[in-house]
Amino acid sequence: MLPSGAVWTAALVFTPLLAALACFLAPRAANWIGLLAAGLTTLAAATMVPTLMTDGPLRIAVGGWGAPLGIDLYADGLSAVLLLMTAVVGLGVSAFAPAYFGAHPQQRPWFWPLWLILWAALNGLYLSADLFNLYVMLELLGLSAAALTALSGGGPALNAAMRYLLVSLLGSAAYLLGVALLYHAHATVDIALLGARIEPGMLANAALAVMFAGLMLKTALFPFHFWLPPAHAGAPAPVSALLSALVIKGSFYLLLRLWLDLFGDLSRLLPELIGVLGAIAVLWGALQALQQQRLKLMIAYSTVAQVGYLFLAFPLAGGLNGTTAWRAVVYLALAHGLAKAAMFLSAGALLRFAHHDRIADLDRAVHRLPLTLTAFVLAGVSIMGLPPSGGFVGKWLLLEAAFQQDRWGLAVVVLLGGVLAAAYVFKVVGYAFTPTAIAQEGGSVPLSMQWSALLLALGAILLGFAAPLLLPLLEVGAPFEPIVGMPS
Amino acid sequence: MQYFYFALILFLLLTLVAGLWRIRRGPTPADRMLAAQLFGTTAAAILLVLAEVSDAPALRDVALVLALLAAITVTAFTRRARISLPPGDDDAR
Amino acid sequence: MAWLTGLPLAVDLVLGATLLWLAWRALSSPDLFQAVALFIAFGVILGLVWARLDAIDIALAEIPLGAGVTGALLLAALSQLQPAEVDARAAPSATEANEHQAGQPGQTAETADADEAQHKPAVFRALLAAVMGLLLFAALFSLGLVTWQLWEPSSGLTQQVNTHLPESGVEHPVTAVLLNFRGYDTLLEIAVLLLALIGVWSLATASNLGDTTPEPVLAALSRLLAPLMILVAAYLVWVGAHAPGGAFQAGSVLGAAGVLLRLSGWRLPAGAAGWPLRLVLALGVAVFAFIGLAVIGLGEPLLGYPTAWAKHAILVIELAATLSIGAILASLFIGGRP
Amino acid sequence: MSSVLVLALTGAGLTLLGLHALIVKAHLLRKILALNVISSGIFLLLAGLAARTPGGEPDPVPQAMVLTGIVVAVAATALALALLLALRSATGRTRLDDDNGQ
Repeated sequence: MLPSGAVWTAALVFTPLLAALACFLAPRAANWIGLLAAGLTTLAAATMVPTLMTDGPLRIAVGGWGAPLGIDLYADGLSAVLLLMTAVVGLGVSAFAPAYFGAHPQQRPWFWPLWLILWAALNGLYLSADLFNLYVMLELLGLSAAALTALSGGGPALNAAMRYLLVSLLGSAAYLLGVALLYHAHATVDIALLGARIEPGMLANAALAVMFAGLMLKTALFPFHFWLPPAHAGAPAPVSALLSALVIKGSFYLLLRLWLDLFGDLSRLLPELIGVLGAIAVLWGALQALQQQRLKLMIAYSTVAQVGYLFLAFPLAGGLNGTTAWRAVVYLALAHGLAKAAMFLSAGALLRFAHHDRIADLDRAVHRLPLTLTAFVLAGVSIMGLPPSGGFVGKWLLLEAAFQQDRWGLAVVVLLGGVLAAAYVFKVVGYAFTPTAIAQEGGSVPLSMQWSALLLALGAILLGFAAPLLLPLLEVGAPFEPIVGMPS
Repeated sequence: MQYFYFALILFLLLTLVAGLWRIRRGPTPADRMLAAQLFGTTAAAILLVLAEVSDAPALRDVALVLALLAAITVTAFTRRARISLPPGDDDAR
Repeated sequence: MAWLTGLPLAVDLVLGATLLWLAWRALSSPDLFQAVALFIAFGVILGLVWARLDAIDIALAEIPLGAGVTGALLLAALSQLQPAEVDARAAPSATEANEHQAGQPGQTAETADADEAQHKPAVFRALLAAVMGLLLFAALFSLGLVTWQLWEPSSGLTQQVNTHLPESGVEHPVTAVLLNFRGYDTLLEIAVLLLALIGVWSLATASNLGDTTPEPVLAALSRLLAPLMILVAAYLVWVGAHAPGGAFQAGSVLGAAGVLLRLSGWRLPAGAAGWPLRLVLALGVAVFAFIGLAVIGLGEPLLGYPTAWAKHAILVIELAATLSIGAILASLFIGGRP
Repeated sequence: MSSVLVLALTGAGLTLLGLHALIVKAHLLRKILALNVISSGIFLLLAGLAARTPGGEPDPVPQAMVLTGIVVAVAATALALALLLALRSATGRTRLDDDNGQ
């Protein structure tokens, strides 16, 4: 008999994949195919929620073989919330894209298949329980992301895409090395089986080291962030939104999953080290963002800072109420996804309007482009972590965990990061109110571009109110509880 | 018998390495071409002997594919050699 | 005659040492053309190593893919870079000087290029190199130690594969893993190939390769070889059901045939270069996904072919995949959109 | 078959050789070669260890994984080379620019 969730699970991966093929075969209809696929994929993600809430976590044996021989798919609350966030951001970006690429018609036929494959890879990543299958997903994700980065052409974008591709390939190679070691030690690549079989020792440490190094490189944790700002700033606006909001979350999710299910008990030192890197990233990224003259680069450096927050949970997780820290950073990841996508889309709208993204020359953009500026400010509220946004809920939970364990240093970093974020967001808002000496001509910006940014920003705010709904969903399958039977 | 085959493989392998040395040293493009050709042939021979040693007849398929493919690489090499040989390559006669 | 027993070890030692030497030369030889040539030789030796490891399926793919297609791709790229493109040859050129104006302070060893380090103090560079060397040696040591520790008899999943082999629809274990037990990976892997092609086309780097007129010898050679290669590809698909071979090996040979035809100046007829070509390119993923999803309607799990049909399902998938892989590899070589 | 361990260890050596070149060498073609050497080394480790089965018949699962990996590596190489050529025709450079886009 079919497991009840089998159909939507298949739909989450195959709808975007087959739509990508359709876009490749019929480039002229790409807009319509893409929008339809975005709608259907979002529908599949939404259908999953009630199924998971009633039936609990889902495990599907592809081909009916079952691990360790076959590949298993697995979905719990953690996969579900990330799939949902991907769907919402994906829908928003897909709604933004037709108008945006109306002005860049030569890029449009390539954007759609690449983006739909990227979506399929992300969904596949969140649904897979098989380390080698995850490697294939990582490669699918990395190659499509690099190709999308290069889409706008021109020296800086190509340079950034090239560096991104090399970094991404090195990251997945390191990950694969870890998979090879684990397979030969334990004769399986299924995460759950490995979790039961893995033992502390030299081999597990080696696998942990290479896999974490590779994935931290891909997630752009300080000091591996060097490739991120040029790539995220140089890409076309909808692509920047995808890269910052979604792609980074893919490798972070995998990192988190490996830590929770495989490596969590191996090292006491590593979480502290990761926490320190995260704290540096929060402060360094925000300070860099504050100094940028270009809007898109500022938003990209803000991503470096926001990635840092995600790693602050590692040192907290082992202590009192440690699982709160995991909930906190997952919430932050969701909020950052929506808010950062909204910010990059607003930047795209501003760029279309003013033909430049110099922050100092925004010239009364507030009066001339009110919807877009509202979107930017609302997204900024969530990035700063002010109530009632999703970012606020995440930071609140993180502070709660930090206070309970008397980790005042981490609490200060969280708060300071918020203050710095406020500084760079208000810098933009300030210039947007200020007239420049020479009045600037503005072009027209299609409403679909402005509204998709605004709706995503509203989503980031509403995420604050959705906590009573989302936090129980996150608990499905108890992803943060220690696995029973694991040696400690 | 097994060891005879291994001795043969070792001998062919050493020939191969000597050929590689010739590819690297030159001195003329013709030397390189010939060495490259010979390289593919020797590798195919090693595969055929290995097919005997490990009792894996499928290795002969590999030798077949290698023999066919050698044409490609040599073609690509010649093509490149005609477009432009890198200057300062140590073939200054 | 005790020394005779050392012969297999000697063979493996020579193979390993040759691989390391070739890789080292390919990565350090000042002449890029030579580097690429050595890299192609590296691929052939790697093929021998796979044969030595009884990994015949991999050898069958490595030689046409690793040595053939990758080699041809590298050579084609090299011929489009200017002839004077020689790495680290003479003193830094003018463009090089421009590149180095804007080094980022505070960058870590991960980003530091040798060239980039040129404007840093010599002591700092030496220190950086020493630290990196030390780290690499430590990594090599631990990786070697871990490999050593792992080296004790273990059958992995061999028994499981053999137990379920009769249900898989094929008799050859590697094909069964690729097309059935782990078919999901394989489907996505063909998608990776297609994705790379879409990416290459989106960059629109029109290749000027093959636009020159072919030499008569070359034309004759390819007329002779191409049909032979297509025949070998067909044989490899067929043989894959019960012996080493299958869609990837066949597709690689097919792709290599396409590269050869292209090198000899052959072009796709104008009528076939548009959507018919795209259809062939997309066929592999489309057929695989269609069959994999259609079985859900029969009450089977995703990609779970009923045992009675598995043989036919796999054959259809393999044929479509072979065509697509061959077409994609050949198109990757051509580079620019047709 | 224990002499095959030599080949698995060669895989480890290749991986680190490639990593060294990837970091040190500036020319992008060389970096692409280095990445290929890295993946070849990892494949060698993965499939080399598969040859330690007691029965003599190697484990087919890692072999299938390596086949998948080789195809992915070719795809990645093709994309990287196309990017290199595009970068070259846009900027005339064959190295990465370290100016972070500012």
